[in-house]
Amino acid sequence: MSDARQRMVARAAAEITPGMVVNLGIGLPTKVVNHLDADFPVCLHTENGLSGIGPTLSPEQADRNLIDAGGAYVSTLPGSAFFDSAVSFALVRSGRLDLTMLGAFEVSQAGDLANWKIPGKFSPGAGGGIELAQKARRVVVLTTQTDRAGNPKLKAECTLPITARGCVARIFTDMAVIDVTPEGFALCERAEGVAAAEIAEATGAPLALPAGDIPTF
Amino acid sequence: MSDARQRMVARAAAEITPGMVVNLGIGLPTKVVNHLDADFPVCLHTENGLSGIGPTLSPEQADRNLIDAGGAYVSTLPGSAFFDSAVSFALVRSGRLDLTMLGAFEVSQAGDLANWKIPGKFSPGAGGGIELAQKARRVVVLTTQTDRAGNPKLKAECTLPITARGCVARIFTDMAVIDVTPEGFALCERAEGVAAAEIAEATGAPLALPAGDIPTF
Amino acid sequence: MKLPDKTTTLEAAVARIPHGATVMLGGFGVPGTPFTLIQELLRQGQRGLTLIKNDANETGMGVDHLLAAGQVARLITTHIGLNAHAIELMNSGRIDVEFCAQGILAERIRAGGAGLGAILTDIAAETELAAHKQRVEIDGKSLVVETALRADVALIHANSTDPFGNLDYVATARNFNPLMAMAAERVIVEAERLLPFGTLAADDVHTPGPFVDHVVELGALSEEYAIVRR
Amino acid sequence: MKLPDKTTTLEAAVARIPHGATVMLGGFGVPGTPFTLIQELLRQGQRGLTLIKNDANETGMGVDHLLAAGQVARLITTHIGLNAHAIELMNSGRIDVEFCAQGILAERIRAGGAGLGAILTDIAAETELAAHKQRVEIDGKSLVVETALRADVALIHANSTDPFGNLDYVATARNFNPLMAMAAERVIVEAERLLPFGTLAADDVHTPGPFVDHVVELGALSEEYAIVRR
Repeated sequence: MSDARQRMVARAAAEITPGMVVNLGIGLPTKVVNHLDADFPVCLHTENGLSGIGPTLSPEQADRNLIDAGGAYVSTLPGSAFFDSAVSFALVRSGRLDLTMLGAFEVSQAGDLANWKIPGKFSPGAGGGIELAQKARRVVVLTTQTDRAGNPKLKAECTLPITARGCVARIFTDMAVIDVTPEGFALCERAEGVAAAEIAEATGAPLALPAGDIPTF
Repeated sequence: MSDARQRMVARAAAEITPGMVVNLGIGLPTKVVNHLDADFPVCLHTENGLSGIGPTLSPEQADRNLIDAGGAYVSTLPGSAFFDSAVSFALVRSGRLDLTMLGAFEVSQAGDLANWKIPGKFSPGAGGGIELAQKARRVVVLTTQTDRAGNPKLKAECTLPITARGCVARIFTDMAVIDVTPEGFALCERAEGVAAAEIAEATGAPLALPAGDIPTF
Repeated sequence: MKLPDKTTTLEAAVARIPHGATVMLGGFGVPGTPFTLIQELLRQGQRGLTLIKNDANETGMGVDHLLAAGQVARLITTHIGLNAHAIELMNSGRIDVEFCAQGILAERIRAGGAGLGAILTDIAAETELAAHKQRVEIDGKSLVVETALRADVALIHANSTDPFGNLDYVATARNFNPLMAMAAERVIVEAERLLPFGTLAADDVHTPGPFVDHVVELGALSEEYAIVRR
Repeated sequence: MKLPDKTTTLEAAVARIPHGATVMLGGFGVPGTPFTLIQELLRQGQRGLTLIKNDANETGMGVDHLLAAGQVARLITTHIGLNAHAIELMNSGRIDVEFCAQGILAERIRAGGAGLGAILTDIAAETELAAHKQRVEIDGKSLVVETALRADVALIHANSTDPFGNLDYVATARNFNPLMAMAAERVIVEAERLLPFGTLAADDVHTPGPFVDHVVELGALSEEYAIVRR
C-alpha cells in the first residue's frame, strides 16, 4: 500500500468514536482495523454474521468456519456473537449500525454512491452493499481521488448504476478529506504536500474550500 | 372429567399417527397427552416456544420458566427445543404442524370454526388460535355435542365471530365422531350407548349417516 | 479493540423512558416478564404509555400494576384472558386495546426490528381482526398489510448478559424477548446474571449485543418471578 | 412420547430431489456450504434446477460443479464475484441469474419459512434491482414488494444434529442455513456429527427439529470444506 493510502486509512480510522458499531467494507476499508488500539471500545460487524470481529488470522491459524464477508479468516473477541444473515441485516436496516466505510466507483456531489456495477464489465451482484449504504447511520467512503486513468471519482452526477442516493457523508481519499454538504463537496483536510488547487483539479464537481488554513493529515 | 369425555379424549388420541408434529389447544385437547405411550414417536408443540413437550409437572416439581401456552408447568424430552414466538408461529404458518386439536364454541357444516369471542360476554383476544386453525395441516375439534343449555354446537352457520373458515376436518364430541365433508356433517362413530338418532337430534344441521353399522367408541 | 460496556443501574435505565412512550415488554405469562423493570416504571410513574405485550399478566402482577396505577393509555396484545381487571378496564373504555393474532404480533415486532415497512399475510384475513386493514393483491391473492411495530423502549428479561448486552434466555422465558430486543430505539435489559466477557459462547448468544442499549443485573428475584400456585 | 427419528443415507435423501426442482443451498463462501450433498446431487444428475444461494462458491468448488455439469437453469443470488465461471455462464446466457440485495434475499427466504406472502421494504427502491417490482404505498411512502421465497428442497450444512433434526451451526457457517431450513417443502441436512437425543441443550438449538425432514451424518470431510489458501 502506498504511503498516501496508508495515511488515508489512518485518517479514516479517527472517524470511529468509542462505543460505535462499525462495518468496514471489502478492500481498503478493511485496513482501518489495523489502526484501532487493543483497548479501544468498538464493535466491528460483518454481514455474514458476526459482531465483535477480532484480528485477522493467517491460513495456518485460521478456523475454517470463521470468515468475514470478504472471505478473510478472522477471529473473535471476548463478547463476540454469531447470528444468521437475516439478523445480521436486521441490525443494519434497523439503525444499529453507527458507521460504515465503503469503497466507491463514483460519488456524486449529492452524496449518491455507485460501487456495485459497471455495465458490460463488472456485474457480480450487489451483495450486502446496498443495505450498508442505505441504512448505516453514517456512511463514509474510502477511495482514491481519481481512477487509474486519472479521471475524478467525485462527480457532479453518478454515471454508473446507483447503490444508494444521498447516503455519503464524507470521503477519505489519498489526497483529501471531503464532506458532502447540502451545497455539494467541501474540502475539510488535505494530505500533507498536496495543494488545495490540485484536489479541486482532481474533483469532477465544484469543491468549496474552507476559510483560512486547511488542516493536513 | 365425565366418563363420556374421557372416552372422547381417548378416541381423539388415536387421531395422532407416528411422526406427527401436533399442537394440543388449551382445555380438553391438552388431556389427549395422557393417552400417548412413552415410546410413541410424536412431537408436541406449544406456541409459546417449545417442541417436544414432556409430562406436565406439579408446582413442587416445576421449573418457573417452563410453561405451555395454557400456563401449565410442563417438562422437556430428550430432543426438545426452545425458540422464540416468531419461530414458533413460522412453524405453524409454513405447514410444519401436522395436526392441531382445538376447542370450539361453534362449528359450521362448512367447517368454519368459532372459538375466540362471544360479543359482549367473552373477548379476551384470539391468542394463537387463528393461526392454528387456519394453518395446521389438519384441524380437529374436541367439544361437547351441545352447550350447557343443551343447544347444538354443530350448526348450519356460525353465529359468533369466525376464527377461520373451512378449517375443521373432524369433530370429537362426548356423543360422536363427526367428519366435515363437502356435503356437510357426516357421522363416523358413536359413543357406546348413544343412538344415531340422538346424535342427529343434538346436531344443528343435517347429519349424514354411514351405510351399515356405526362403529362405537 | 474491546467491546463496549453498557451496564447501568435500574433507576438510571428506566429514567430514560419519557411520558407517553411506546413500550414493548417481553414475557408470555410469568416466564420472561421483566417484573423488576416494571416495578421501577411503576415507582417512577411515567404516564400515558402505550404497551405492547403478548398478555396482560394476571390481576395484581406485572403490567397489571401499571394498568391499576393509570399509567397506560393503550395496549397492543394478543390475549388478556388471565387478567379480569384488564378486561374490565377495556370494557369500561379506560384503556384502548388492540388485539393481534399472536404470531402476527410477533412478526410485526420482528419486522420493526428488521427495518421492514410491513409484512403481507393471509392470517386472520376472514376475521374481524383484519376487517379494516389495507389489502394488497399479490399473484391474484388478496393479502392483509400488517405494518411493522417499533417502540421507543423495549423492556427485556434475560437469563444472562455480558457487559456489552449479549443475551441468552432460558426455556419458554424466551418468547417475545429476542424480537422486542431488536425493535426499539432504546433496549433496556434486566438479566438474572451479569457474566464477564467471554463467558457466553458466541454461538449460544440469542440476542447480539449491538441491539442492546442498557443492561441491569438483578439481585434476588421478587416473588412475582416464582411458580404460580392456582 | 419420544421424538421421531429422521436419519437416512446421503443417497436416499438426495434421491428425493426431482428434475426441475427449486433448491436452496446454505453457505456464505466455504462456511456452511453443504458440499457433500452437492457432490451427491452432481452424481445423481438432476437437471433443470433453480438454485437459491448467497453466492456461487468459487470456480471448481461447491455449486460450480452443478453449473459446469449443466444441471442449473437459473440462479437466485446476491454476489457471484468469486466465481468467474458463473459470471461467464451468466454473460453468455447459459444460466439465468436474478440478483437480490443480500439482506433482502435473507428476508425473502425467511418470509417463505414464516408462511408470509411478502415483505415491504425501501431497500434498493432507487436502484435497478427494484425497477420492475410491484410497489405499495404505506403511510405515504412507496415501498417495494419483495415476495416470499420457498423451495422444493433445502440443502443444509449443520455442525450437529440429533436424530429428530434439531440443529446447531458453528461460527459464520450459520449464515443462510437456519433461514433455508424453514423455507422448503423438504429439508435435507448434512451434519458433521449426529448426537444422541438429549445431548444438544434445548436452549442452544438453532433450527428446531420440526422444520427438518432428513438428516445425514457426514464421515470424514472432503477437501472442499478446508481452509482456502489464496
